[in-house]
Formats: sequence, C-alpha cells, structure tokens
Amino acid sequence: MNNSLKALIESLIFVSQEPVTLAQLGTIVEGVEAAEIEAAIEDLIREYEAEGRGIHIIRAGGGWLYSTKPAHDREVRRLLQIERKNRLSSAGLETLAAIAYRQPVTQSEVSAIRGVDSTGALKTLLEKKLIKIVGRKKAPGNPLVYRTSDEFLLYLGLDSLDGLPSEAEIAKILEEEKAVEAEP
Amino acid sequence: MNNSLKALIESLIFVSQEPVTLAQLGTIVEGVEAAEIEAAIEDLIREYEAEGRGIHIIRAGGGWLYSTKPAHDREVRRLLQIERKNRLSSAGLETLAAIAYRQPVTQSEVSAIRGVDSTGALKTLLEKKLIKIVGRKKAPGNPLVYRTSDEFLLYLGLDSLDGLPSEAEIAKILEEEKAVEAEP
Amino acid sequence: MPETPVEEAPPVEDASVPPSAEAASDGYQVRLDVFEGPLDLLLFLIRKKKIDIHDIPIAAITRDYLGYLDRKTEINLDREAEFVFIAALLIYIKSQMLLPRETDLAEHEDPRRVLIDRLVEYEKVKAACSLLREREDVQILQWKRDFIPPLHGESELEPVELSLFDLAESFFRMMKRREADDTRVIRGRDVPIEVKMKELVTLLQERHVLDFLEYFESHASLEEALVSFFCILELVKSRVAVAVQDELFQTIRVWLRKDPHRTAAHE
Repeated sequence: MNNSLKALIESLIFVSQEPVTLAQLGTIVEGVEAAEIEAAIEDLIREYEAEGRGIHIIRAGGGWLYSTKPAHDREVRRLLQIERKNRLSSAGLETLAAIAYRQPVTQSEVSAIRGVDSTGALKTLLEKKLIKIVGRKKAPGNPLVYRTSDEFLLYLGLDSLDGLPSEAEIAKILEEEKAVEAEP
Repeated sequence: MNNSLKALIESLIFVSQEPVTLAQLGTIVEGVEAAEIEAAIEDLIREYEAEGRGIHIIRAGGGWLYSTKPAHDREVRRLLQIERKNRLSSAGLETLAAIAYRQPVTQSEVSAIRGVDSTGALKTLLEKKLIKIVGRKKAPGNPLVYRTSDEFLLYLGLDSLDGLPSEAEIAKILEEEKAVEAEP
Repeated sequence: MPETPVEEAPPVEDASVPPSAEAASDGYQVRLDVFEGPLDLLLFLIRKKKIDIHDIPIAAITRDYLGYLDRKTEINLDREAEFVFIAALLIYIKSQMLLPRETDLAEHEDPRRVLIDRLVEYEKVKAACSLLREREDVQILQWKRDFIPPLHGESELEPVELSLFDLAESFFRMMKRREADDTRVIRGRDVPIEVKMKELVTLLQERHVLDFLEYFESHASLEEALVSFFCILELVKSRVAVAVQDELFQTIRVWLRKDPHRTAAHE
C-alpha cells in the first residue's frame, strides 16, 4: 500500500466538512488511478474500524467522511454540552419517507399519501434542512415542489437515494409484521 | 494501554472545536487518573505522528486538537477551494433576500428594509456575483440600482425569479400553527 | 405516541444493542393510544381483523371505523376533519357496492380501488419508516464535525449554506421585524440649510471639483441629501458655483467660481 497516498487521503477526508467524493480526490491526487484511491480508502476504513479507535470513516451522501463511533455518544455530548439528539416524531418521519420515495412532490401529494395535512411537518423538515424546495409544479396554483436534501442523506447515513430501503425490503417488513400479527 | 480510553479520547479531541484540556477530559472520563489520561494522549500523538498518517494531534491553547500535517497543505487547500461554495453570512443572506424580493432596489432601500446599513453586504454580494448593478434611479442622488444576477438563479437552481416562494407561501409555511401537527 | 412532539433516542447504554428491537415496538401489535390519521386507523382495523387489504369487507370496516370515530378518545382530534372525510369515502364506497349489477365488476371498476391504492401506498410508507428509524437510531449517536480543523496558516471559511428556503425565510423574518419596527417613529436629524451650505463650500474649496452624484450618495438620509441639493442650486443661482454635465446621463461636476472669465468658457 502506498503510504503517502493513504496519508494524503486521510488528511483530505479529515479536513472536509462534507463527504469527500472519489471525483474530488481524483482531481487533487493527480495521476493516480481511481482504483488505487479506492483501495487506499478501503484500507483506511479498515484501520479506523479496529478496536481502540474512537472515530471512523463512513460512506454517506456520495462520499466519505469522519464521524465519532456510536459508543461515545454520551461522552461527546458531555464535552460539547449538548442534549441528546431527538429522533424525528412519527409524523415527521412519515412525511420525510413519503417525500423520499415520491420526490419531487408537492405538499398536497404528501398530504394525500399520509391522509392528513402535512404542512406543519413540512415546515419542520425544512427548518431541519432535511428537505428543500426545488421549484414549482406546472399545475393549477403552481404549488412548491419538495425534495430531500443532501443533509437528509447524511442524517440517515445513506450514500444516495438508491440506498433507501427497497421495495423488497419493505415487502419483507410487511410480511414480518403480518406474521407477528397472526400469532396469538 | 487502555484501548477504550484511548478511543474515547480520540473521539473527544476529534469533535471539539476548541483544544480539549486535561481538566475537561478528567471530568468526562470519571475515575481515571490524570496520568493515565495523559499517557493515552501521548500514545495517540505518537501513533498519528507515524509515517503514513495524514493528520496529527497538536498541543495548543492548553489542550490538544487535531490538525492536518504541513506536508499536505497544498492539497488540503485545493480541496477546500473546490468544496467551498458561495457561502454567505446572515447579513449577506438578509441583504440578498431583500434584493431578491424587492428588486430593483437601491442601497438605501435595502438598508431601510433591513434596518441597518447594507453597504458592506452589497459589496460582498457584488463580488460573489450574486447581484448586479443595472443602472441608476431617477431620484435625488441618482442612486445605483441593484438586481439579482443570473448566477443567483443558477445558484438556487431556479429557472426564473418566479420560482421564489411568494411572501404568502412563506408566511403560510412559517406561521403554521405548531399545534396542528406534532413536530417531527 | 403521535402526540408526542419528539421521541427520546434509545439510551446510550443500548448503543451496542441493535435498535431494531426498539423499532419493532413501533409495530401495530403494541401500539397506538391515539390514531394520528384516518389511514393509520384503517390499517389497524384491517390488520386486527386479519383482512386481505385487496379485498376489504367495506361494510364491516366502515362499522368499526365509525365506532372509533364515535369514541373520539382514540383519534387525534386535531385531525377530526380528515377522519370524517375518510368516513364519508367509506360510506360512499359501501353504497356503490350495494348497487345491483348485472355482471361482476372488473377489478379496475371496483369502487374500493381508490381506497385500496391509498392504503397500500401508505402501508409501504409506514414500513419504510420503521427501516428508516433503525438508520436514524444509529446515525444520531455518531457525531460529525461542523467545523474545519485548523490548517497550517489561516482559515477563513464560514460554514453557511444558502438555500431557497433560507432566503425566503430570511426575507419573511425581516419583514416581520420591520412590521414591529414600523410602530416606532424614526426621525432623521434636522439639517439646517446654513450649516449644510457652509459644509458644502468648505468641501468645494478643499476638493476644487465635486462629483455631484457621489456627493449625494454619501448622505445618510434623503432629507440631508435634499438639503444639499438645494444648497447647490442656491450656489449656482447666486453664481458662486458652476455645475457642468458633459453628456446626458453623465455625472454633474460642481466647482466654485473663482475667475468669472475662465469659468465662463465652460458654460
């Protein structure tokens, strides 16, 4: 393994606030094959996942970035003096899921899927920057159109929207729920 | 060497914006001797200083923090340049919003909307090419008249200014009673 | 549960335990003090009766549904209108099913179709939620940095991103703020014409030539600019100063008349 390449990539991923993509690395590390860069990253990831390391490199939002490991959540929060991160409410998560799977969508489309008015949930998701307004639909009233944001991918640790649970996974969950249901 | 202590300290130094002091670590890692904490830090420092590592832990401001190694300075800066988008301060954002919604406008009109002198913010926005001068107003002093630029639209992914959320829509989104829907 | 604005993340001590165990309690069997929406309630009834979602006995489900609506305690009352809307839809479908028909309906003519499609879609979203919740539970325990670590030398990056919503929100807040401010009377300072006149003459003496537009823009208030404007008019009228515009739309230059003969050439 090319040690100096690995060191360079380590510093690049480390310094960035956003996920660093292979394309970005390729521009900076000139004259090195993408495969070699990827191999160096794989190597780095393996090293950080080892016992005794407090941070690791995760793949999300189309690139790589550092984060602390889940085990240290409590201590990290104590140091930064911040409260535990709240989960989204079920209304918020449901709205987010409807947008994620049906995007681009309008407020009324989301509300139709959920069967309840979703204006409030949309507002909170916008404030949390998990969704964004991407334009208007060419339809009566020209309603605003929403999409999930890059922060959404980071929030759920997804590499891209392709990483959303698939139809098959969803079907499996539904089967399981029905099976549990059937038990006495 | 206590591996989990070292991992914990690694995550704490990683996540802190300020240098992490021994005293801080002592409060968080309860029941561990200061000497043991220091030994763990020394160990971490040694590991990062090794060949093939791109970042290291430095001592500064009475504590420890991560920094990139000088060897990668050029590449690190290039990455940050690539990544760096047109980022705006809140004054810049406000000024841009005032211009976007009230264009064509003069400096004094923008300042009146914001309630503070906006000369500096206008200059920054001009430099970032988010706004442009389109002429002078036929009014005392013939003040310069500003509009948002094409780059502004590109930046927001809008086809035209018609894509900006209307005041009524924004009001609706933001003033929605929180009680209607539990917050996500 | 849906009434609670935020849910606590699982305790940190459980970080090593797969969060799916927690998420499973989100399933239908244990759940729901209150049904948040009508589709939620319908799905619950369908599952309770172990009914095939594609072949819902509308009469029975409608009866159960209306029963819940009557009790009110089990539904989110803020959503009552939406519950009633679905009740109306159920009753409508039921009436359609009762209409005598000569031949069996083709599948796409089934009056239940519209409801079934919505329920199937909603059921999928709910199932996706339980999977997304698992991801969320892992991710919220991991902390990313929201700053750039020190580089060698200076670093001046501001971590602010612009979005359409940020922009619109910023404008909205600003207008709200202004609305509040407008109740307050803002008074510009009074500018006596004599004072301004003296100031202007001094400036003309110092600079010799003054750019008219530039001079105007340097004023903090419109009132002050107007006073200056009258001063210049006055000075020109009394032939103390000369104002020249070389071309239309170009700036106007002003200077003090020193030698009447020389300046006359400019006029």
